[in-house]
Amino acid sequence: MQLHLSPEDQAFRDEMRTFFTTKIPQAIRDDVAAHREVSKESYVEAQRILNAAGLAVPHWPAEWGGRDWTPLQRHIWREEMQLAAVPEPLAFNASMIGPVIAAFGNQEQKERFLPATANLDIWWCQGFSEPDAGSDLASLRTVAVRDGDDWVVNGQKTWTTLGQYADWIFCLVRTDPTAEKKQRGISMLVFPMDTPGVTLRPIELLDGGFEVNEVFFEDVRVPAENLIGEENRGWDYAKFLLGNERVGIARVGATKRMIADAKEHAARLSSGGRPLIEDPSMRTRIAELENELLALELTALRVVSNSSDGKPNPASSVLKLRGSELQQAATELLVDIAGPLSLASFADDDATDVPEWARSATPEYLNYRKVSIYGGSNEVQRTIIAGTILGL
Amino acid sequence: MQLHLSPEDQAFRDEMRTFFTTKIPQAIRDDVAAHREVSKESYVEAQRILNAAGLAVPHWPAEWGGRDWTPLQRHIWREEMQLAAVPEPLAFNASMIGPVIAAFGNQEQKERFLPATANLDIWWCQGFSEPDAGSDLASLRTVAVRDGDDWVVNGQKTWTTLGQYADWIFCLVRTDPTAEKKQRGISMLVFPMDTPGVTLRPIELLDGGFEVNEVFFEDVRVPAENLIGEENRGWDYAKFLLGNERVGIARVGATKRMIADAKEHAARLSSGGRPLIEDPSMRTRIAELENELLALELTALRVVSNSSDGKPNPASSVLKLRGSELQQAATELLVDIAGPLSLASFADDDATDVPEWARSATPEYLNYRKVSIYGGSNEVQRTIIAGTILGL
Amino acid sequence: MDFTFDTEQQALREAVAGLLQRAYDPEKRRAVTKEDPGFDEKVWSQLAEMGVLGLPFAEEDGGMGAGHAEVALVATEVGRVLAPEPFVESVVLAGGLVADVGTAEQRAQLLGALSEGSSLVVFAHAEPGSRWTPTATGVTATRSGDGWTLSGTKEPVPSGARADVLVVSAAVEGGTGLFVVRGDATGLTRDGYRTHDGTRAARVTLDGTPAELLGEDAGDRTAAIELALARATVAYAHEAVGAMETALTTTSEYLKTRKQFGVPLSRFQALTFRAADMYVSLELVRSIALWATMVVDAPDSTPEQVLAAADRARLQTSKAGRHIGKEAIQLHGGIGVTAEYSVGHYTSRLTAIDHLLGDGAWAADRLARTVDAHPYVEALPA
Amino acid sequence: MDFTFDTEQQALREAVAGLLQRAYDPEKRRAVTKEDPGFDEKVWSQLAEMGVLGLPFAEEDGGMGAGHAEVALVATEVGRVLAPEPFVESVVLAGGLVADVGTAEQRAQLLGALSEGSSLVVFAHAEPGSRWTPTATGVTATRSGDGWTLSGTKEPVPSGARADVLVVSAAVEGGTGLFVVRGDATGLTRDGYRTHDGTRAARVTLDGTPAELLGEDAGDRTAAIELALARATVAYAHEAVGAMETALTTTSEYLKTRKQFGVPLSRFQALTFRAADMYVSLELVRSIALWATMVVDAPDSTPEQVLAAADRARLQTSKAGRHIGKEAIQLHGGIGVTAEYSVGHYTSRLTAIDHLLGDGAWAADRLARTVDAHPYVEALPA
Repeated sequence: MQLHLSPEDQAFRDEMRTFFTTKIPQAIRDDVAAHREVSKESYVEAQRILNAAGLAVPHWPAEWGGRDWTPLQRHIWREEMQLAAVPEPLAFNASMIGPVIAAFGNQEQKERFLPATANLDIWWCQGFSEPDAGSDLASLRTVAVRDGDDWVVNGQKTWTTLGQYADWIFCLVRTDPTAEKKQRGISMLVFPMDTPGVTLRPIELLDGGFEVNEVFFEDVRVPAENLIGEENRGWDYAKFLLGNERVGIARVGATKRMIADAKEHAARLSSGGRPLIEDPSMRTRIAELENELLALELTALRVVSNSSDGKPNPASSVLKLRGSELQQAATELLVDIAGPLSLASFADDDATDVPEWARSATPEYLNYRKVSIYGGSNEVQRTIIAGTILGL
Repeated sequence: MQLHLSPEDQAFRDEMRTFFTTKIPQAIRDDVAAHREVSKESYVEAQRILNAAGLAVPHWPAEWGGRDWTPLQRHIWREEMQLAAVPEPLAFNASMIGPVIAAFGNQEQKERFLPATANLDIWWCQGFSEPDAGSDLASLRTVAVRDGDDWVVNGQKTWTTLGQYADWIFCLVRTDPTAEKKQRGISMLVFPMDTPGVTLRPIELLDGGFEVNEVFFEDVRVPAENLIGEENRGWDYAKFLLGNERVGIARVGATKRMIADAKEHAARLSSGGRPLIEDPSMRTRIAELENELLALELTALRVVSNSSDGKPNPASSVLKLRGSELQQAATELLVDIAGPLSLASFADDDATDVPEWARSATPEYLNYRKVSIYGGSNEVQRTIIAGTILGL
Repeated sequence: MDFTFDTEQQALREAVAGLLQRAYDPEKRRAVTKEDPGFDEKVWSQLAEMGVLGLPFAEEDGGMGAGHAEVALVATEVGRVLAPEPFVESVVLAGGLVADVGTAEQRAQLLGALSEGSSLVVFAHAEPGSRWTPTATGVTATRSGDGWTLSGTKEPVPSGARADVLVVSAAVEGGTGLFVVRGDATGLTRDGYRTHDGTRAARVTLDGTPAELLGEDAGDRTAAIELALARATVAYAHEAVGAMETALTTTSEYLKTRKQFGVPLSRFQALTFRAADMYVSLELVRSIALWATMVVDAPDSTPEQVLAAADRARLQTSKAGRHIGKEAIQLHGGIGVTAEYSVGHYTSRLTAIDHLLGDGAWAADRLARTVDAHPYVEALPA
Repeated sequence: MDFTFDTEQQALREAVAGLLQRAYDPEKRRAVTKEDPGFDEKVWSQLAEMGVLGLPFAEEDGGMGAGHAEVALVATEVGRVLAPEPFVESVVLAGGLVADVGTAEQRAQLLGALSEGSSLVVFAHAEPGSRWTPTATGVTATRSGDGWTLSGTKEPVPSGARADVLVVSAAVEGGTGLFVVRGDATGLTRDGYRTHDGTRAARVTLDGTPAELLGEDAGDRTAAIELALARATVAYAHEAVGAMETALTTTSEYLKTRKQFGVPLSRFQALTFRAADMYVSLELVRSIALWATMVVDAPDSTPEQVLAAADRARLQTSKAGRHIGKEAIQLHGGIGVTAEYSVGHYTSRLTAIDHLLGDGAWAADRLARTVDAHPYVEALPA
């Protein structure tokens, strides 16, 4: 038991903090901090700076750009990145398809894809969910039929995040419809988004933004060499990948930043003749939220210190579940601080006296309802906890 | 839509209030208000005073002592009784077996039991739950086998409230073990608690009190005339009875009284140099609880005004569910107001400077965990709402 | 005490429900709210024809002389389909102020035109530096000859760009006064924008803008403003109840029809129990909204009682709206956060209602001030 | 930062767990808590033999010179079986005060005897008119010749009737002093009783009772009392975590084995999801309890940091304890509220812990005072 970071970890933290706050352009970090839409170019620019410094994919195998960090160091890296409002390396690249290819791809695929994936030269998107499947991934209906050297893909995917920016997609497809267990007949294919037969329809979200898409496949021909790993083992790769998805999803640093912002705003707003931050109920609410967040952060630290074997710790379900709840609580706090100002949501800068944070508060709050749904909904996390941990 | 009571209902309310606060001995009402154990004698005395004035069983058929009141009047009657800390007419008599006998008993049974039941000359207890059945009543295993003019009963009941005071028990027993649906083979028998073969074991509860019991039957001979209604239709009677059980279980009046007491105590206690009632968090908590209680009371009033046909309204599940939650919230409030004083729980009057209410706060809080369990647990109520009302 | 509506009221409800349900399904609402003014002028006219826009006003002022029970019925139907017409904002809030404070002439003119649907009147009150207060400080009124001029900024003003007439609160000697400003007044600048719930709001800038005093004298109108805000709060509670009801039925329907793992979602008890809890929240807030309307309508209610009833309705609406709004989305899953599906818009509108006139925490703080003034809250007046 | 215990600590944990689990199952605990003094003197002696009662004291005072990490381990095992021995009350709280404030002689004498198990020392501090304050007003101290006399009432005093020595807080000139009162002192009356969690407390009445000043001088000891209460609060957090863990495993076990409607309760998703939420609460409070212990043990922690860490642990313990305590009973159903079954006693003890030294709302109010002093809470010191 030891409260303090070791001198090495302390130095590591300082190094990360300095890098993130000095090497990533302020304008990009301001966009993230203000919850503005971050452009594709900004994402790419930030990730390339990180990658050049070896900070984009530290959890990958060393030969593909990974670093031999402890779980605690990875945790510090991620938290400091969030605290500094640095756009995180694109999850589809860094946490999903990259590790899958590194673990299950052949040498040719590794060489072809991994450097470009780490550097965001390829922007990947995910083709997992389908309109009638949702959390029940194994029921997917998109099929790939072998025809000569190609797979011919037909079907539909949905919730494809930032698919509009994507160069390539990694896709779960049914390759053996006769498999006894429906999980067994699934394979993982990758292909460019501009392959003939691929069309994309953006879905408007409640905040007026477009970040998810439907993707349709009509006789899309994919060369056989684009199969990742073995045929009909896609389910295993998906599980591997989704395990990674849960890591780092506590997003404590991002929530800390929101709460710190909330306090600043509340100090500047007047309510009943005094700064809102002096309102006792508001103070108590913030104190309780901060305590919950501290408990979550400490739990994340405990989980990383106990997960040396690299396998997803089932306790990481706690992080996803509680992390999403606290992100949502922070967005709700911001809406309540904005109060009547929150109604000025879509005013242009020159048409309003309401500050930007107050205008974006409710759209952000509505948008953040998603964080308890995607990446394994909170219901899925409770199922994992009840089943895997409590044996129920 | 009309906020005010009609002049008749206003007069009715005044009449009830005056009666309850002047005709029931203060000592008995003090015991109820202080959450002391109410003696059997006090229960009997209070109910006989009510019965003499026609206020014990107003919801029964007129010929057996009922009154032709509107649902709103019955509501007022019950709420005023609770507000005045009058022990309510024993539920096993007034709300359970009485209405069943009135509806399904034969004339002889009515004459034999109803007047004595209304006047608490017979103290009834309930023999429904069994150790392995719980909410799944239909799985009961106590059997009654016909032998000449008698039924011979063997088995075990549990959670028999105040069975230690009881003269008679009404009991669900399996009379047809071969029935296709397990609900079909159940009958309702009544018999004296001193019948040979009946033994009772009190169960100590968390608050140190004894209010529930296990009841064992070993070759208990019950005359055939003690079958209520028809053989093998006991399930219907039980459902009828449990529907009644839910009525009036919002217990708004009792909760109001607890909150009013809590405020008085908080005004007398000092915290950080000022009365605890002046603490902003405490005030907000009380305000929110009062609002929830008001919403519940108004919902109860809406339910009574829409339930003229006498059938249990499925919305009464809301009253049971929320009523139990708010009773529990009020007991929790009292514990938190008592604070460190709540540790003096079982001190005798002469061994402590801690006031009685503070000593009883936590035992009461622990005991009140039961109110979301008995009388159809909150899980059962949610099942009813989801199924009957929402069609899920 | 009586929670039921009479046959005339029921008929009104059916007429309004018929009109609004024909006018709006999620698709049509999305189309209407995409374009300015964010609502359907034709629907507004039809509501006027039906007498709905004059409901609470005296007949001599051109209104229907109905009570807030009728207002509540309409607001519920508005909420049920998320009709974007500014019924509460215009009729209840702005109209209510004119009815309470205006001279006979002003009432006849402004309320008559409002009732006919020919003039949209809104209340410009919020200021960027303030938070749910019945007073004005950012806009000041100055006497100018026989009349007045106003200067300062109001924001956000619901439907502020589309409004034909603005009732504007402004700092005057000794308090807050109320003024009438025409949409074409000089020195009036209005920057309109879309709000997250699909309706519209605006920044209203006044710069020496000529204005007419509302009412006879230039005294402090804070009390009148408080009362009008309270009545609007109660009407919003009903609009919210209508919205919550649809959010719940939509969710129940989804649970019944949507399949996962080969069975309908309604087979997952953890989900159906949460729907049951939504129902509990809905019934509780419905009760308190109806009660608050009865308090508003009761002839012997004091302003304090009306204000307290509004705070009680507001607190419960805030809690229930958040609970139901969040759960409706969560139980739907991903589709719940899309703009293409209906349910998230209900959450959006519930969030807007919660923040327009004061949220639940704000109401709780107010109610907390009086907890030791009574042993318990009486639902029925003595 | 390191959350793991070293092998020596693990060995201590196993030894204590072994002893306490042999000593207590629900049946045995019920028997022991039925009779005074409410705990098992033999178990107390065994804990002494194991060195547990001297853990946090310096070796020259007769202790083991261990840290609060070791105290936390023991408290967790105490909580796990609800051992009724007053470990936190005596060793951590009363002993901690003697260690901090006492003279070398007092430390050697009182802590030596406490460590050996030959003298039970408790802190008599609460007063019927006060509420979680570090000061004393109801008992006053008066100089009397070379010594002091105390008068007034302390209540409730945990294990106050059984204690051999009382450390008593009393009002002195300029603040609150600490005094040592022997169990056989004249003018000392102790009325003991059973508390709801099966332990014992007492009213301690002092009437010109001779007392010895704790420490060298008669200055204000409020700061020392606050710090001792904070460390006891952190130890209680661990005791609570142990209790919550058993409450959860007992509940999970019950869900797996208890059948209703022909299937185990664990087939009802609404129940298993609630068990999952209990697990979440447990893991969160466990983290914060461990962290608070690290703050207590860190050599460079300031008193303010220790107090804040204790408040954070207290707030989370209160929330989690209520959540898990209530749900454990509810998920059991009727059997949960009986004294014959174990789980309700866990809820009872959790409720006691929550109210002994300050509950969650009290801690939240204290934490609320400093929310604007930092942008965010740092888990790791800079």
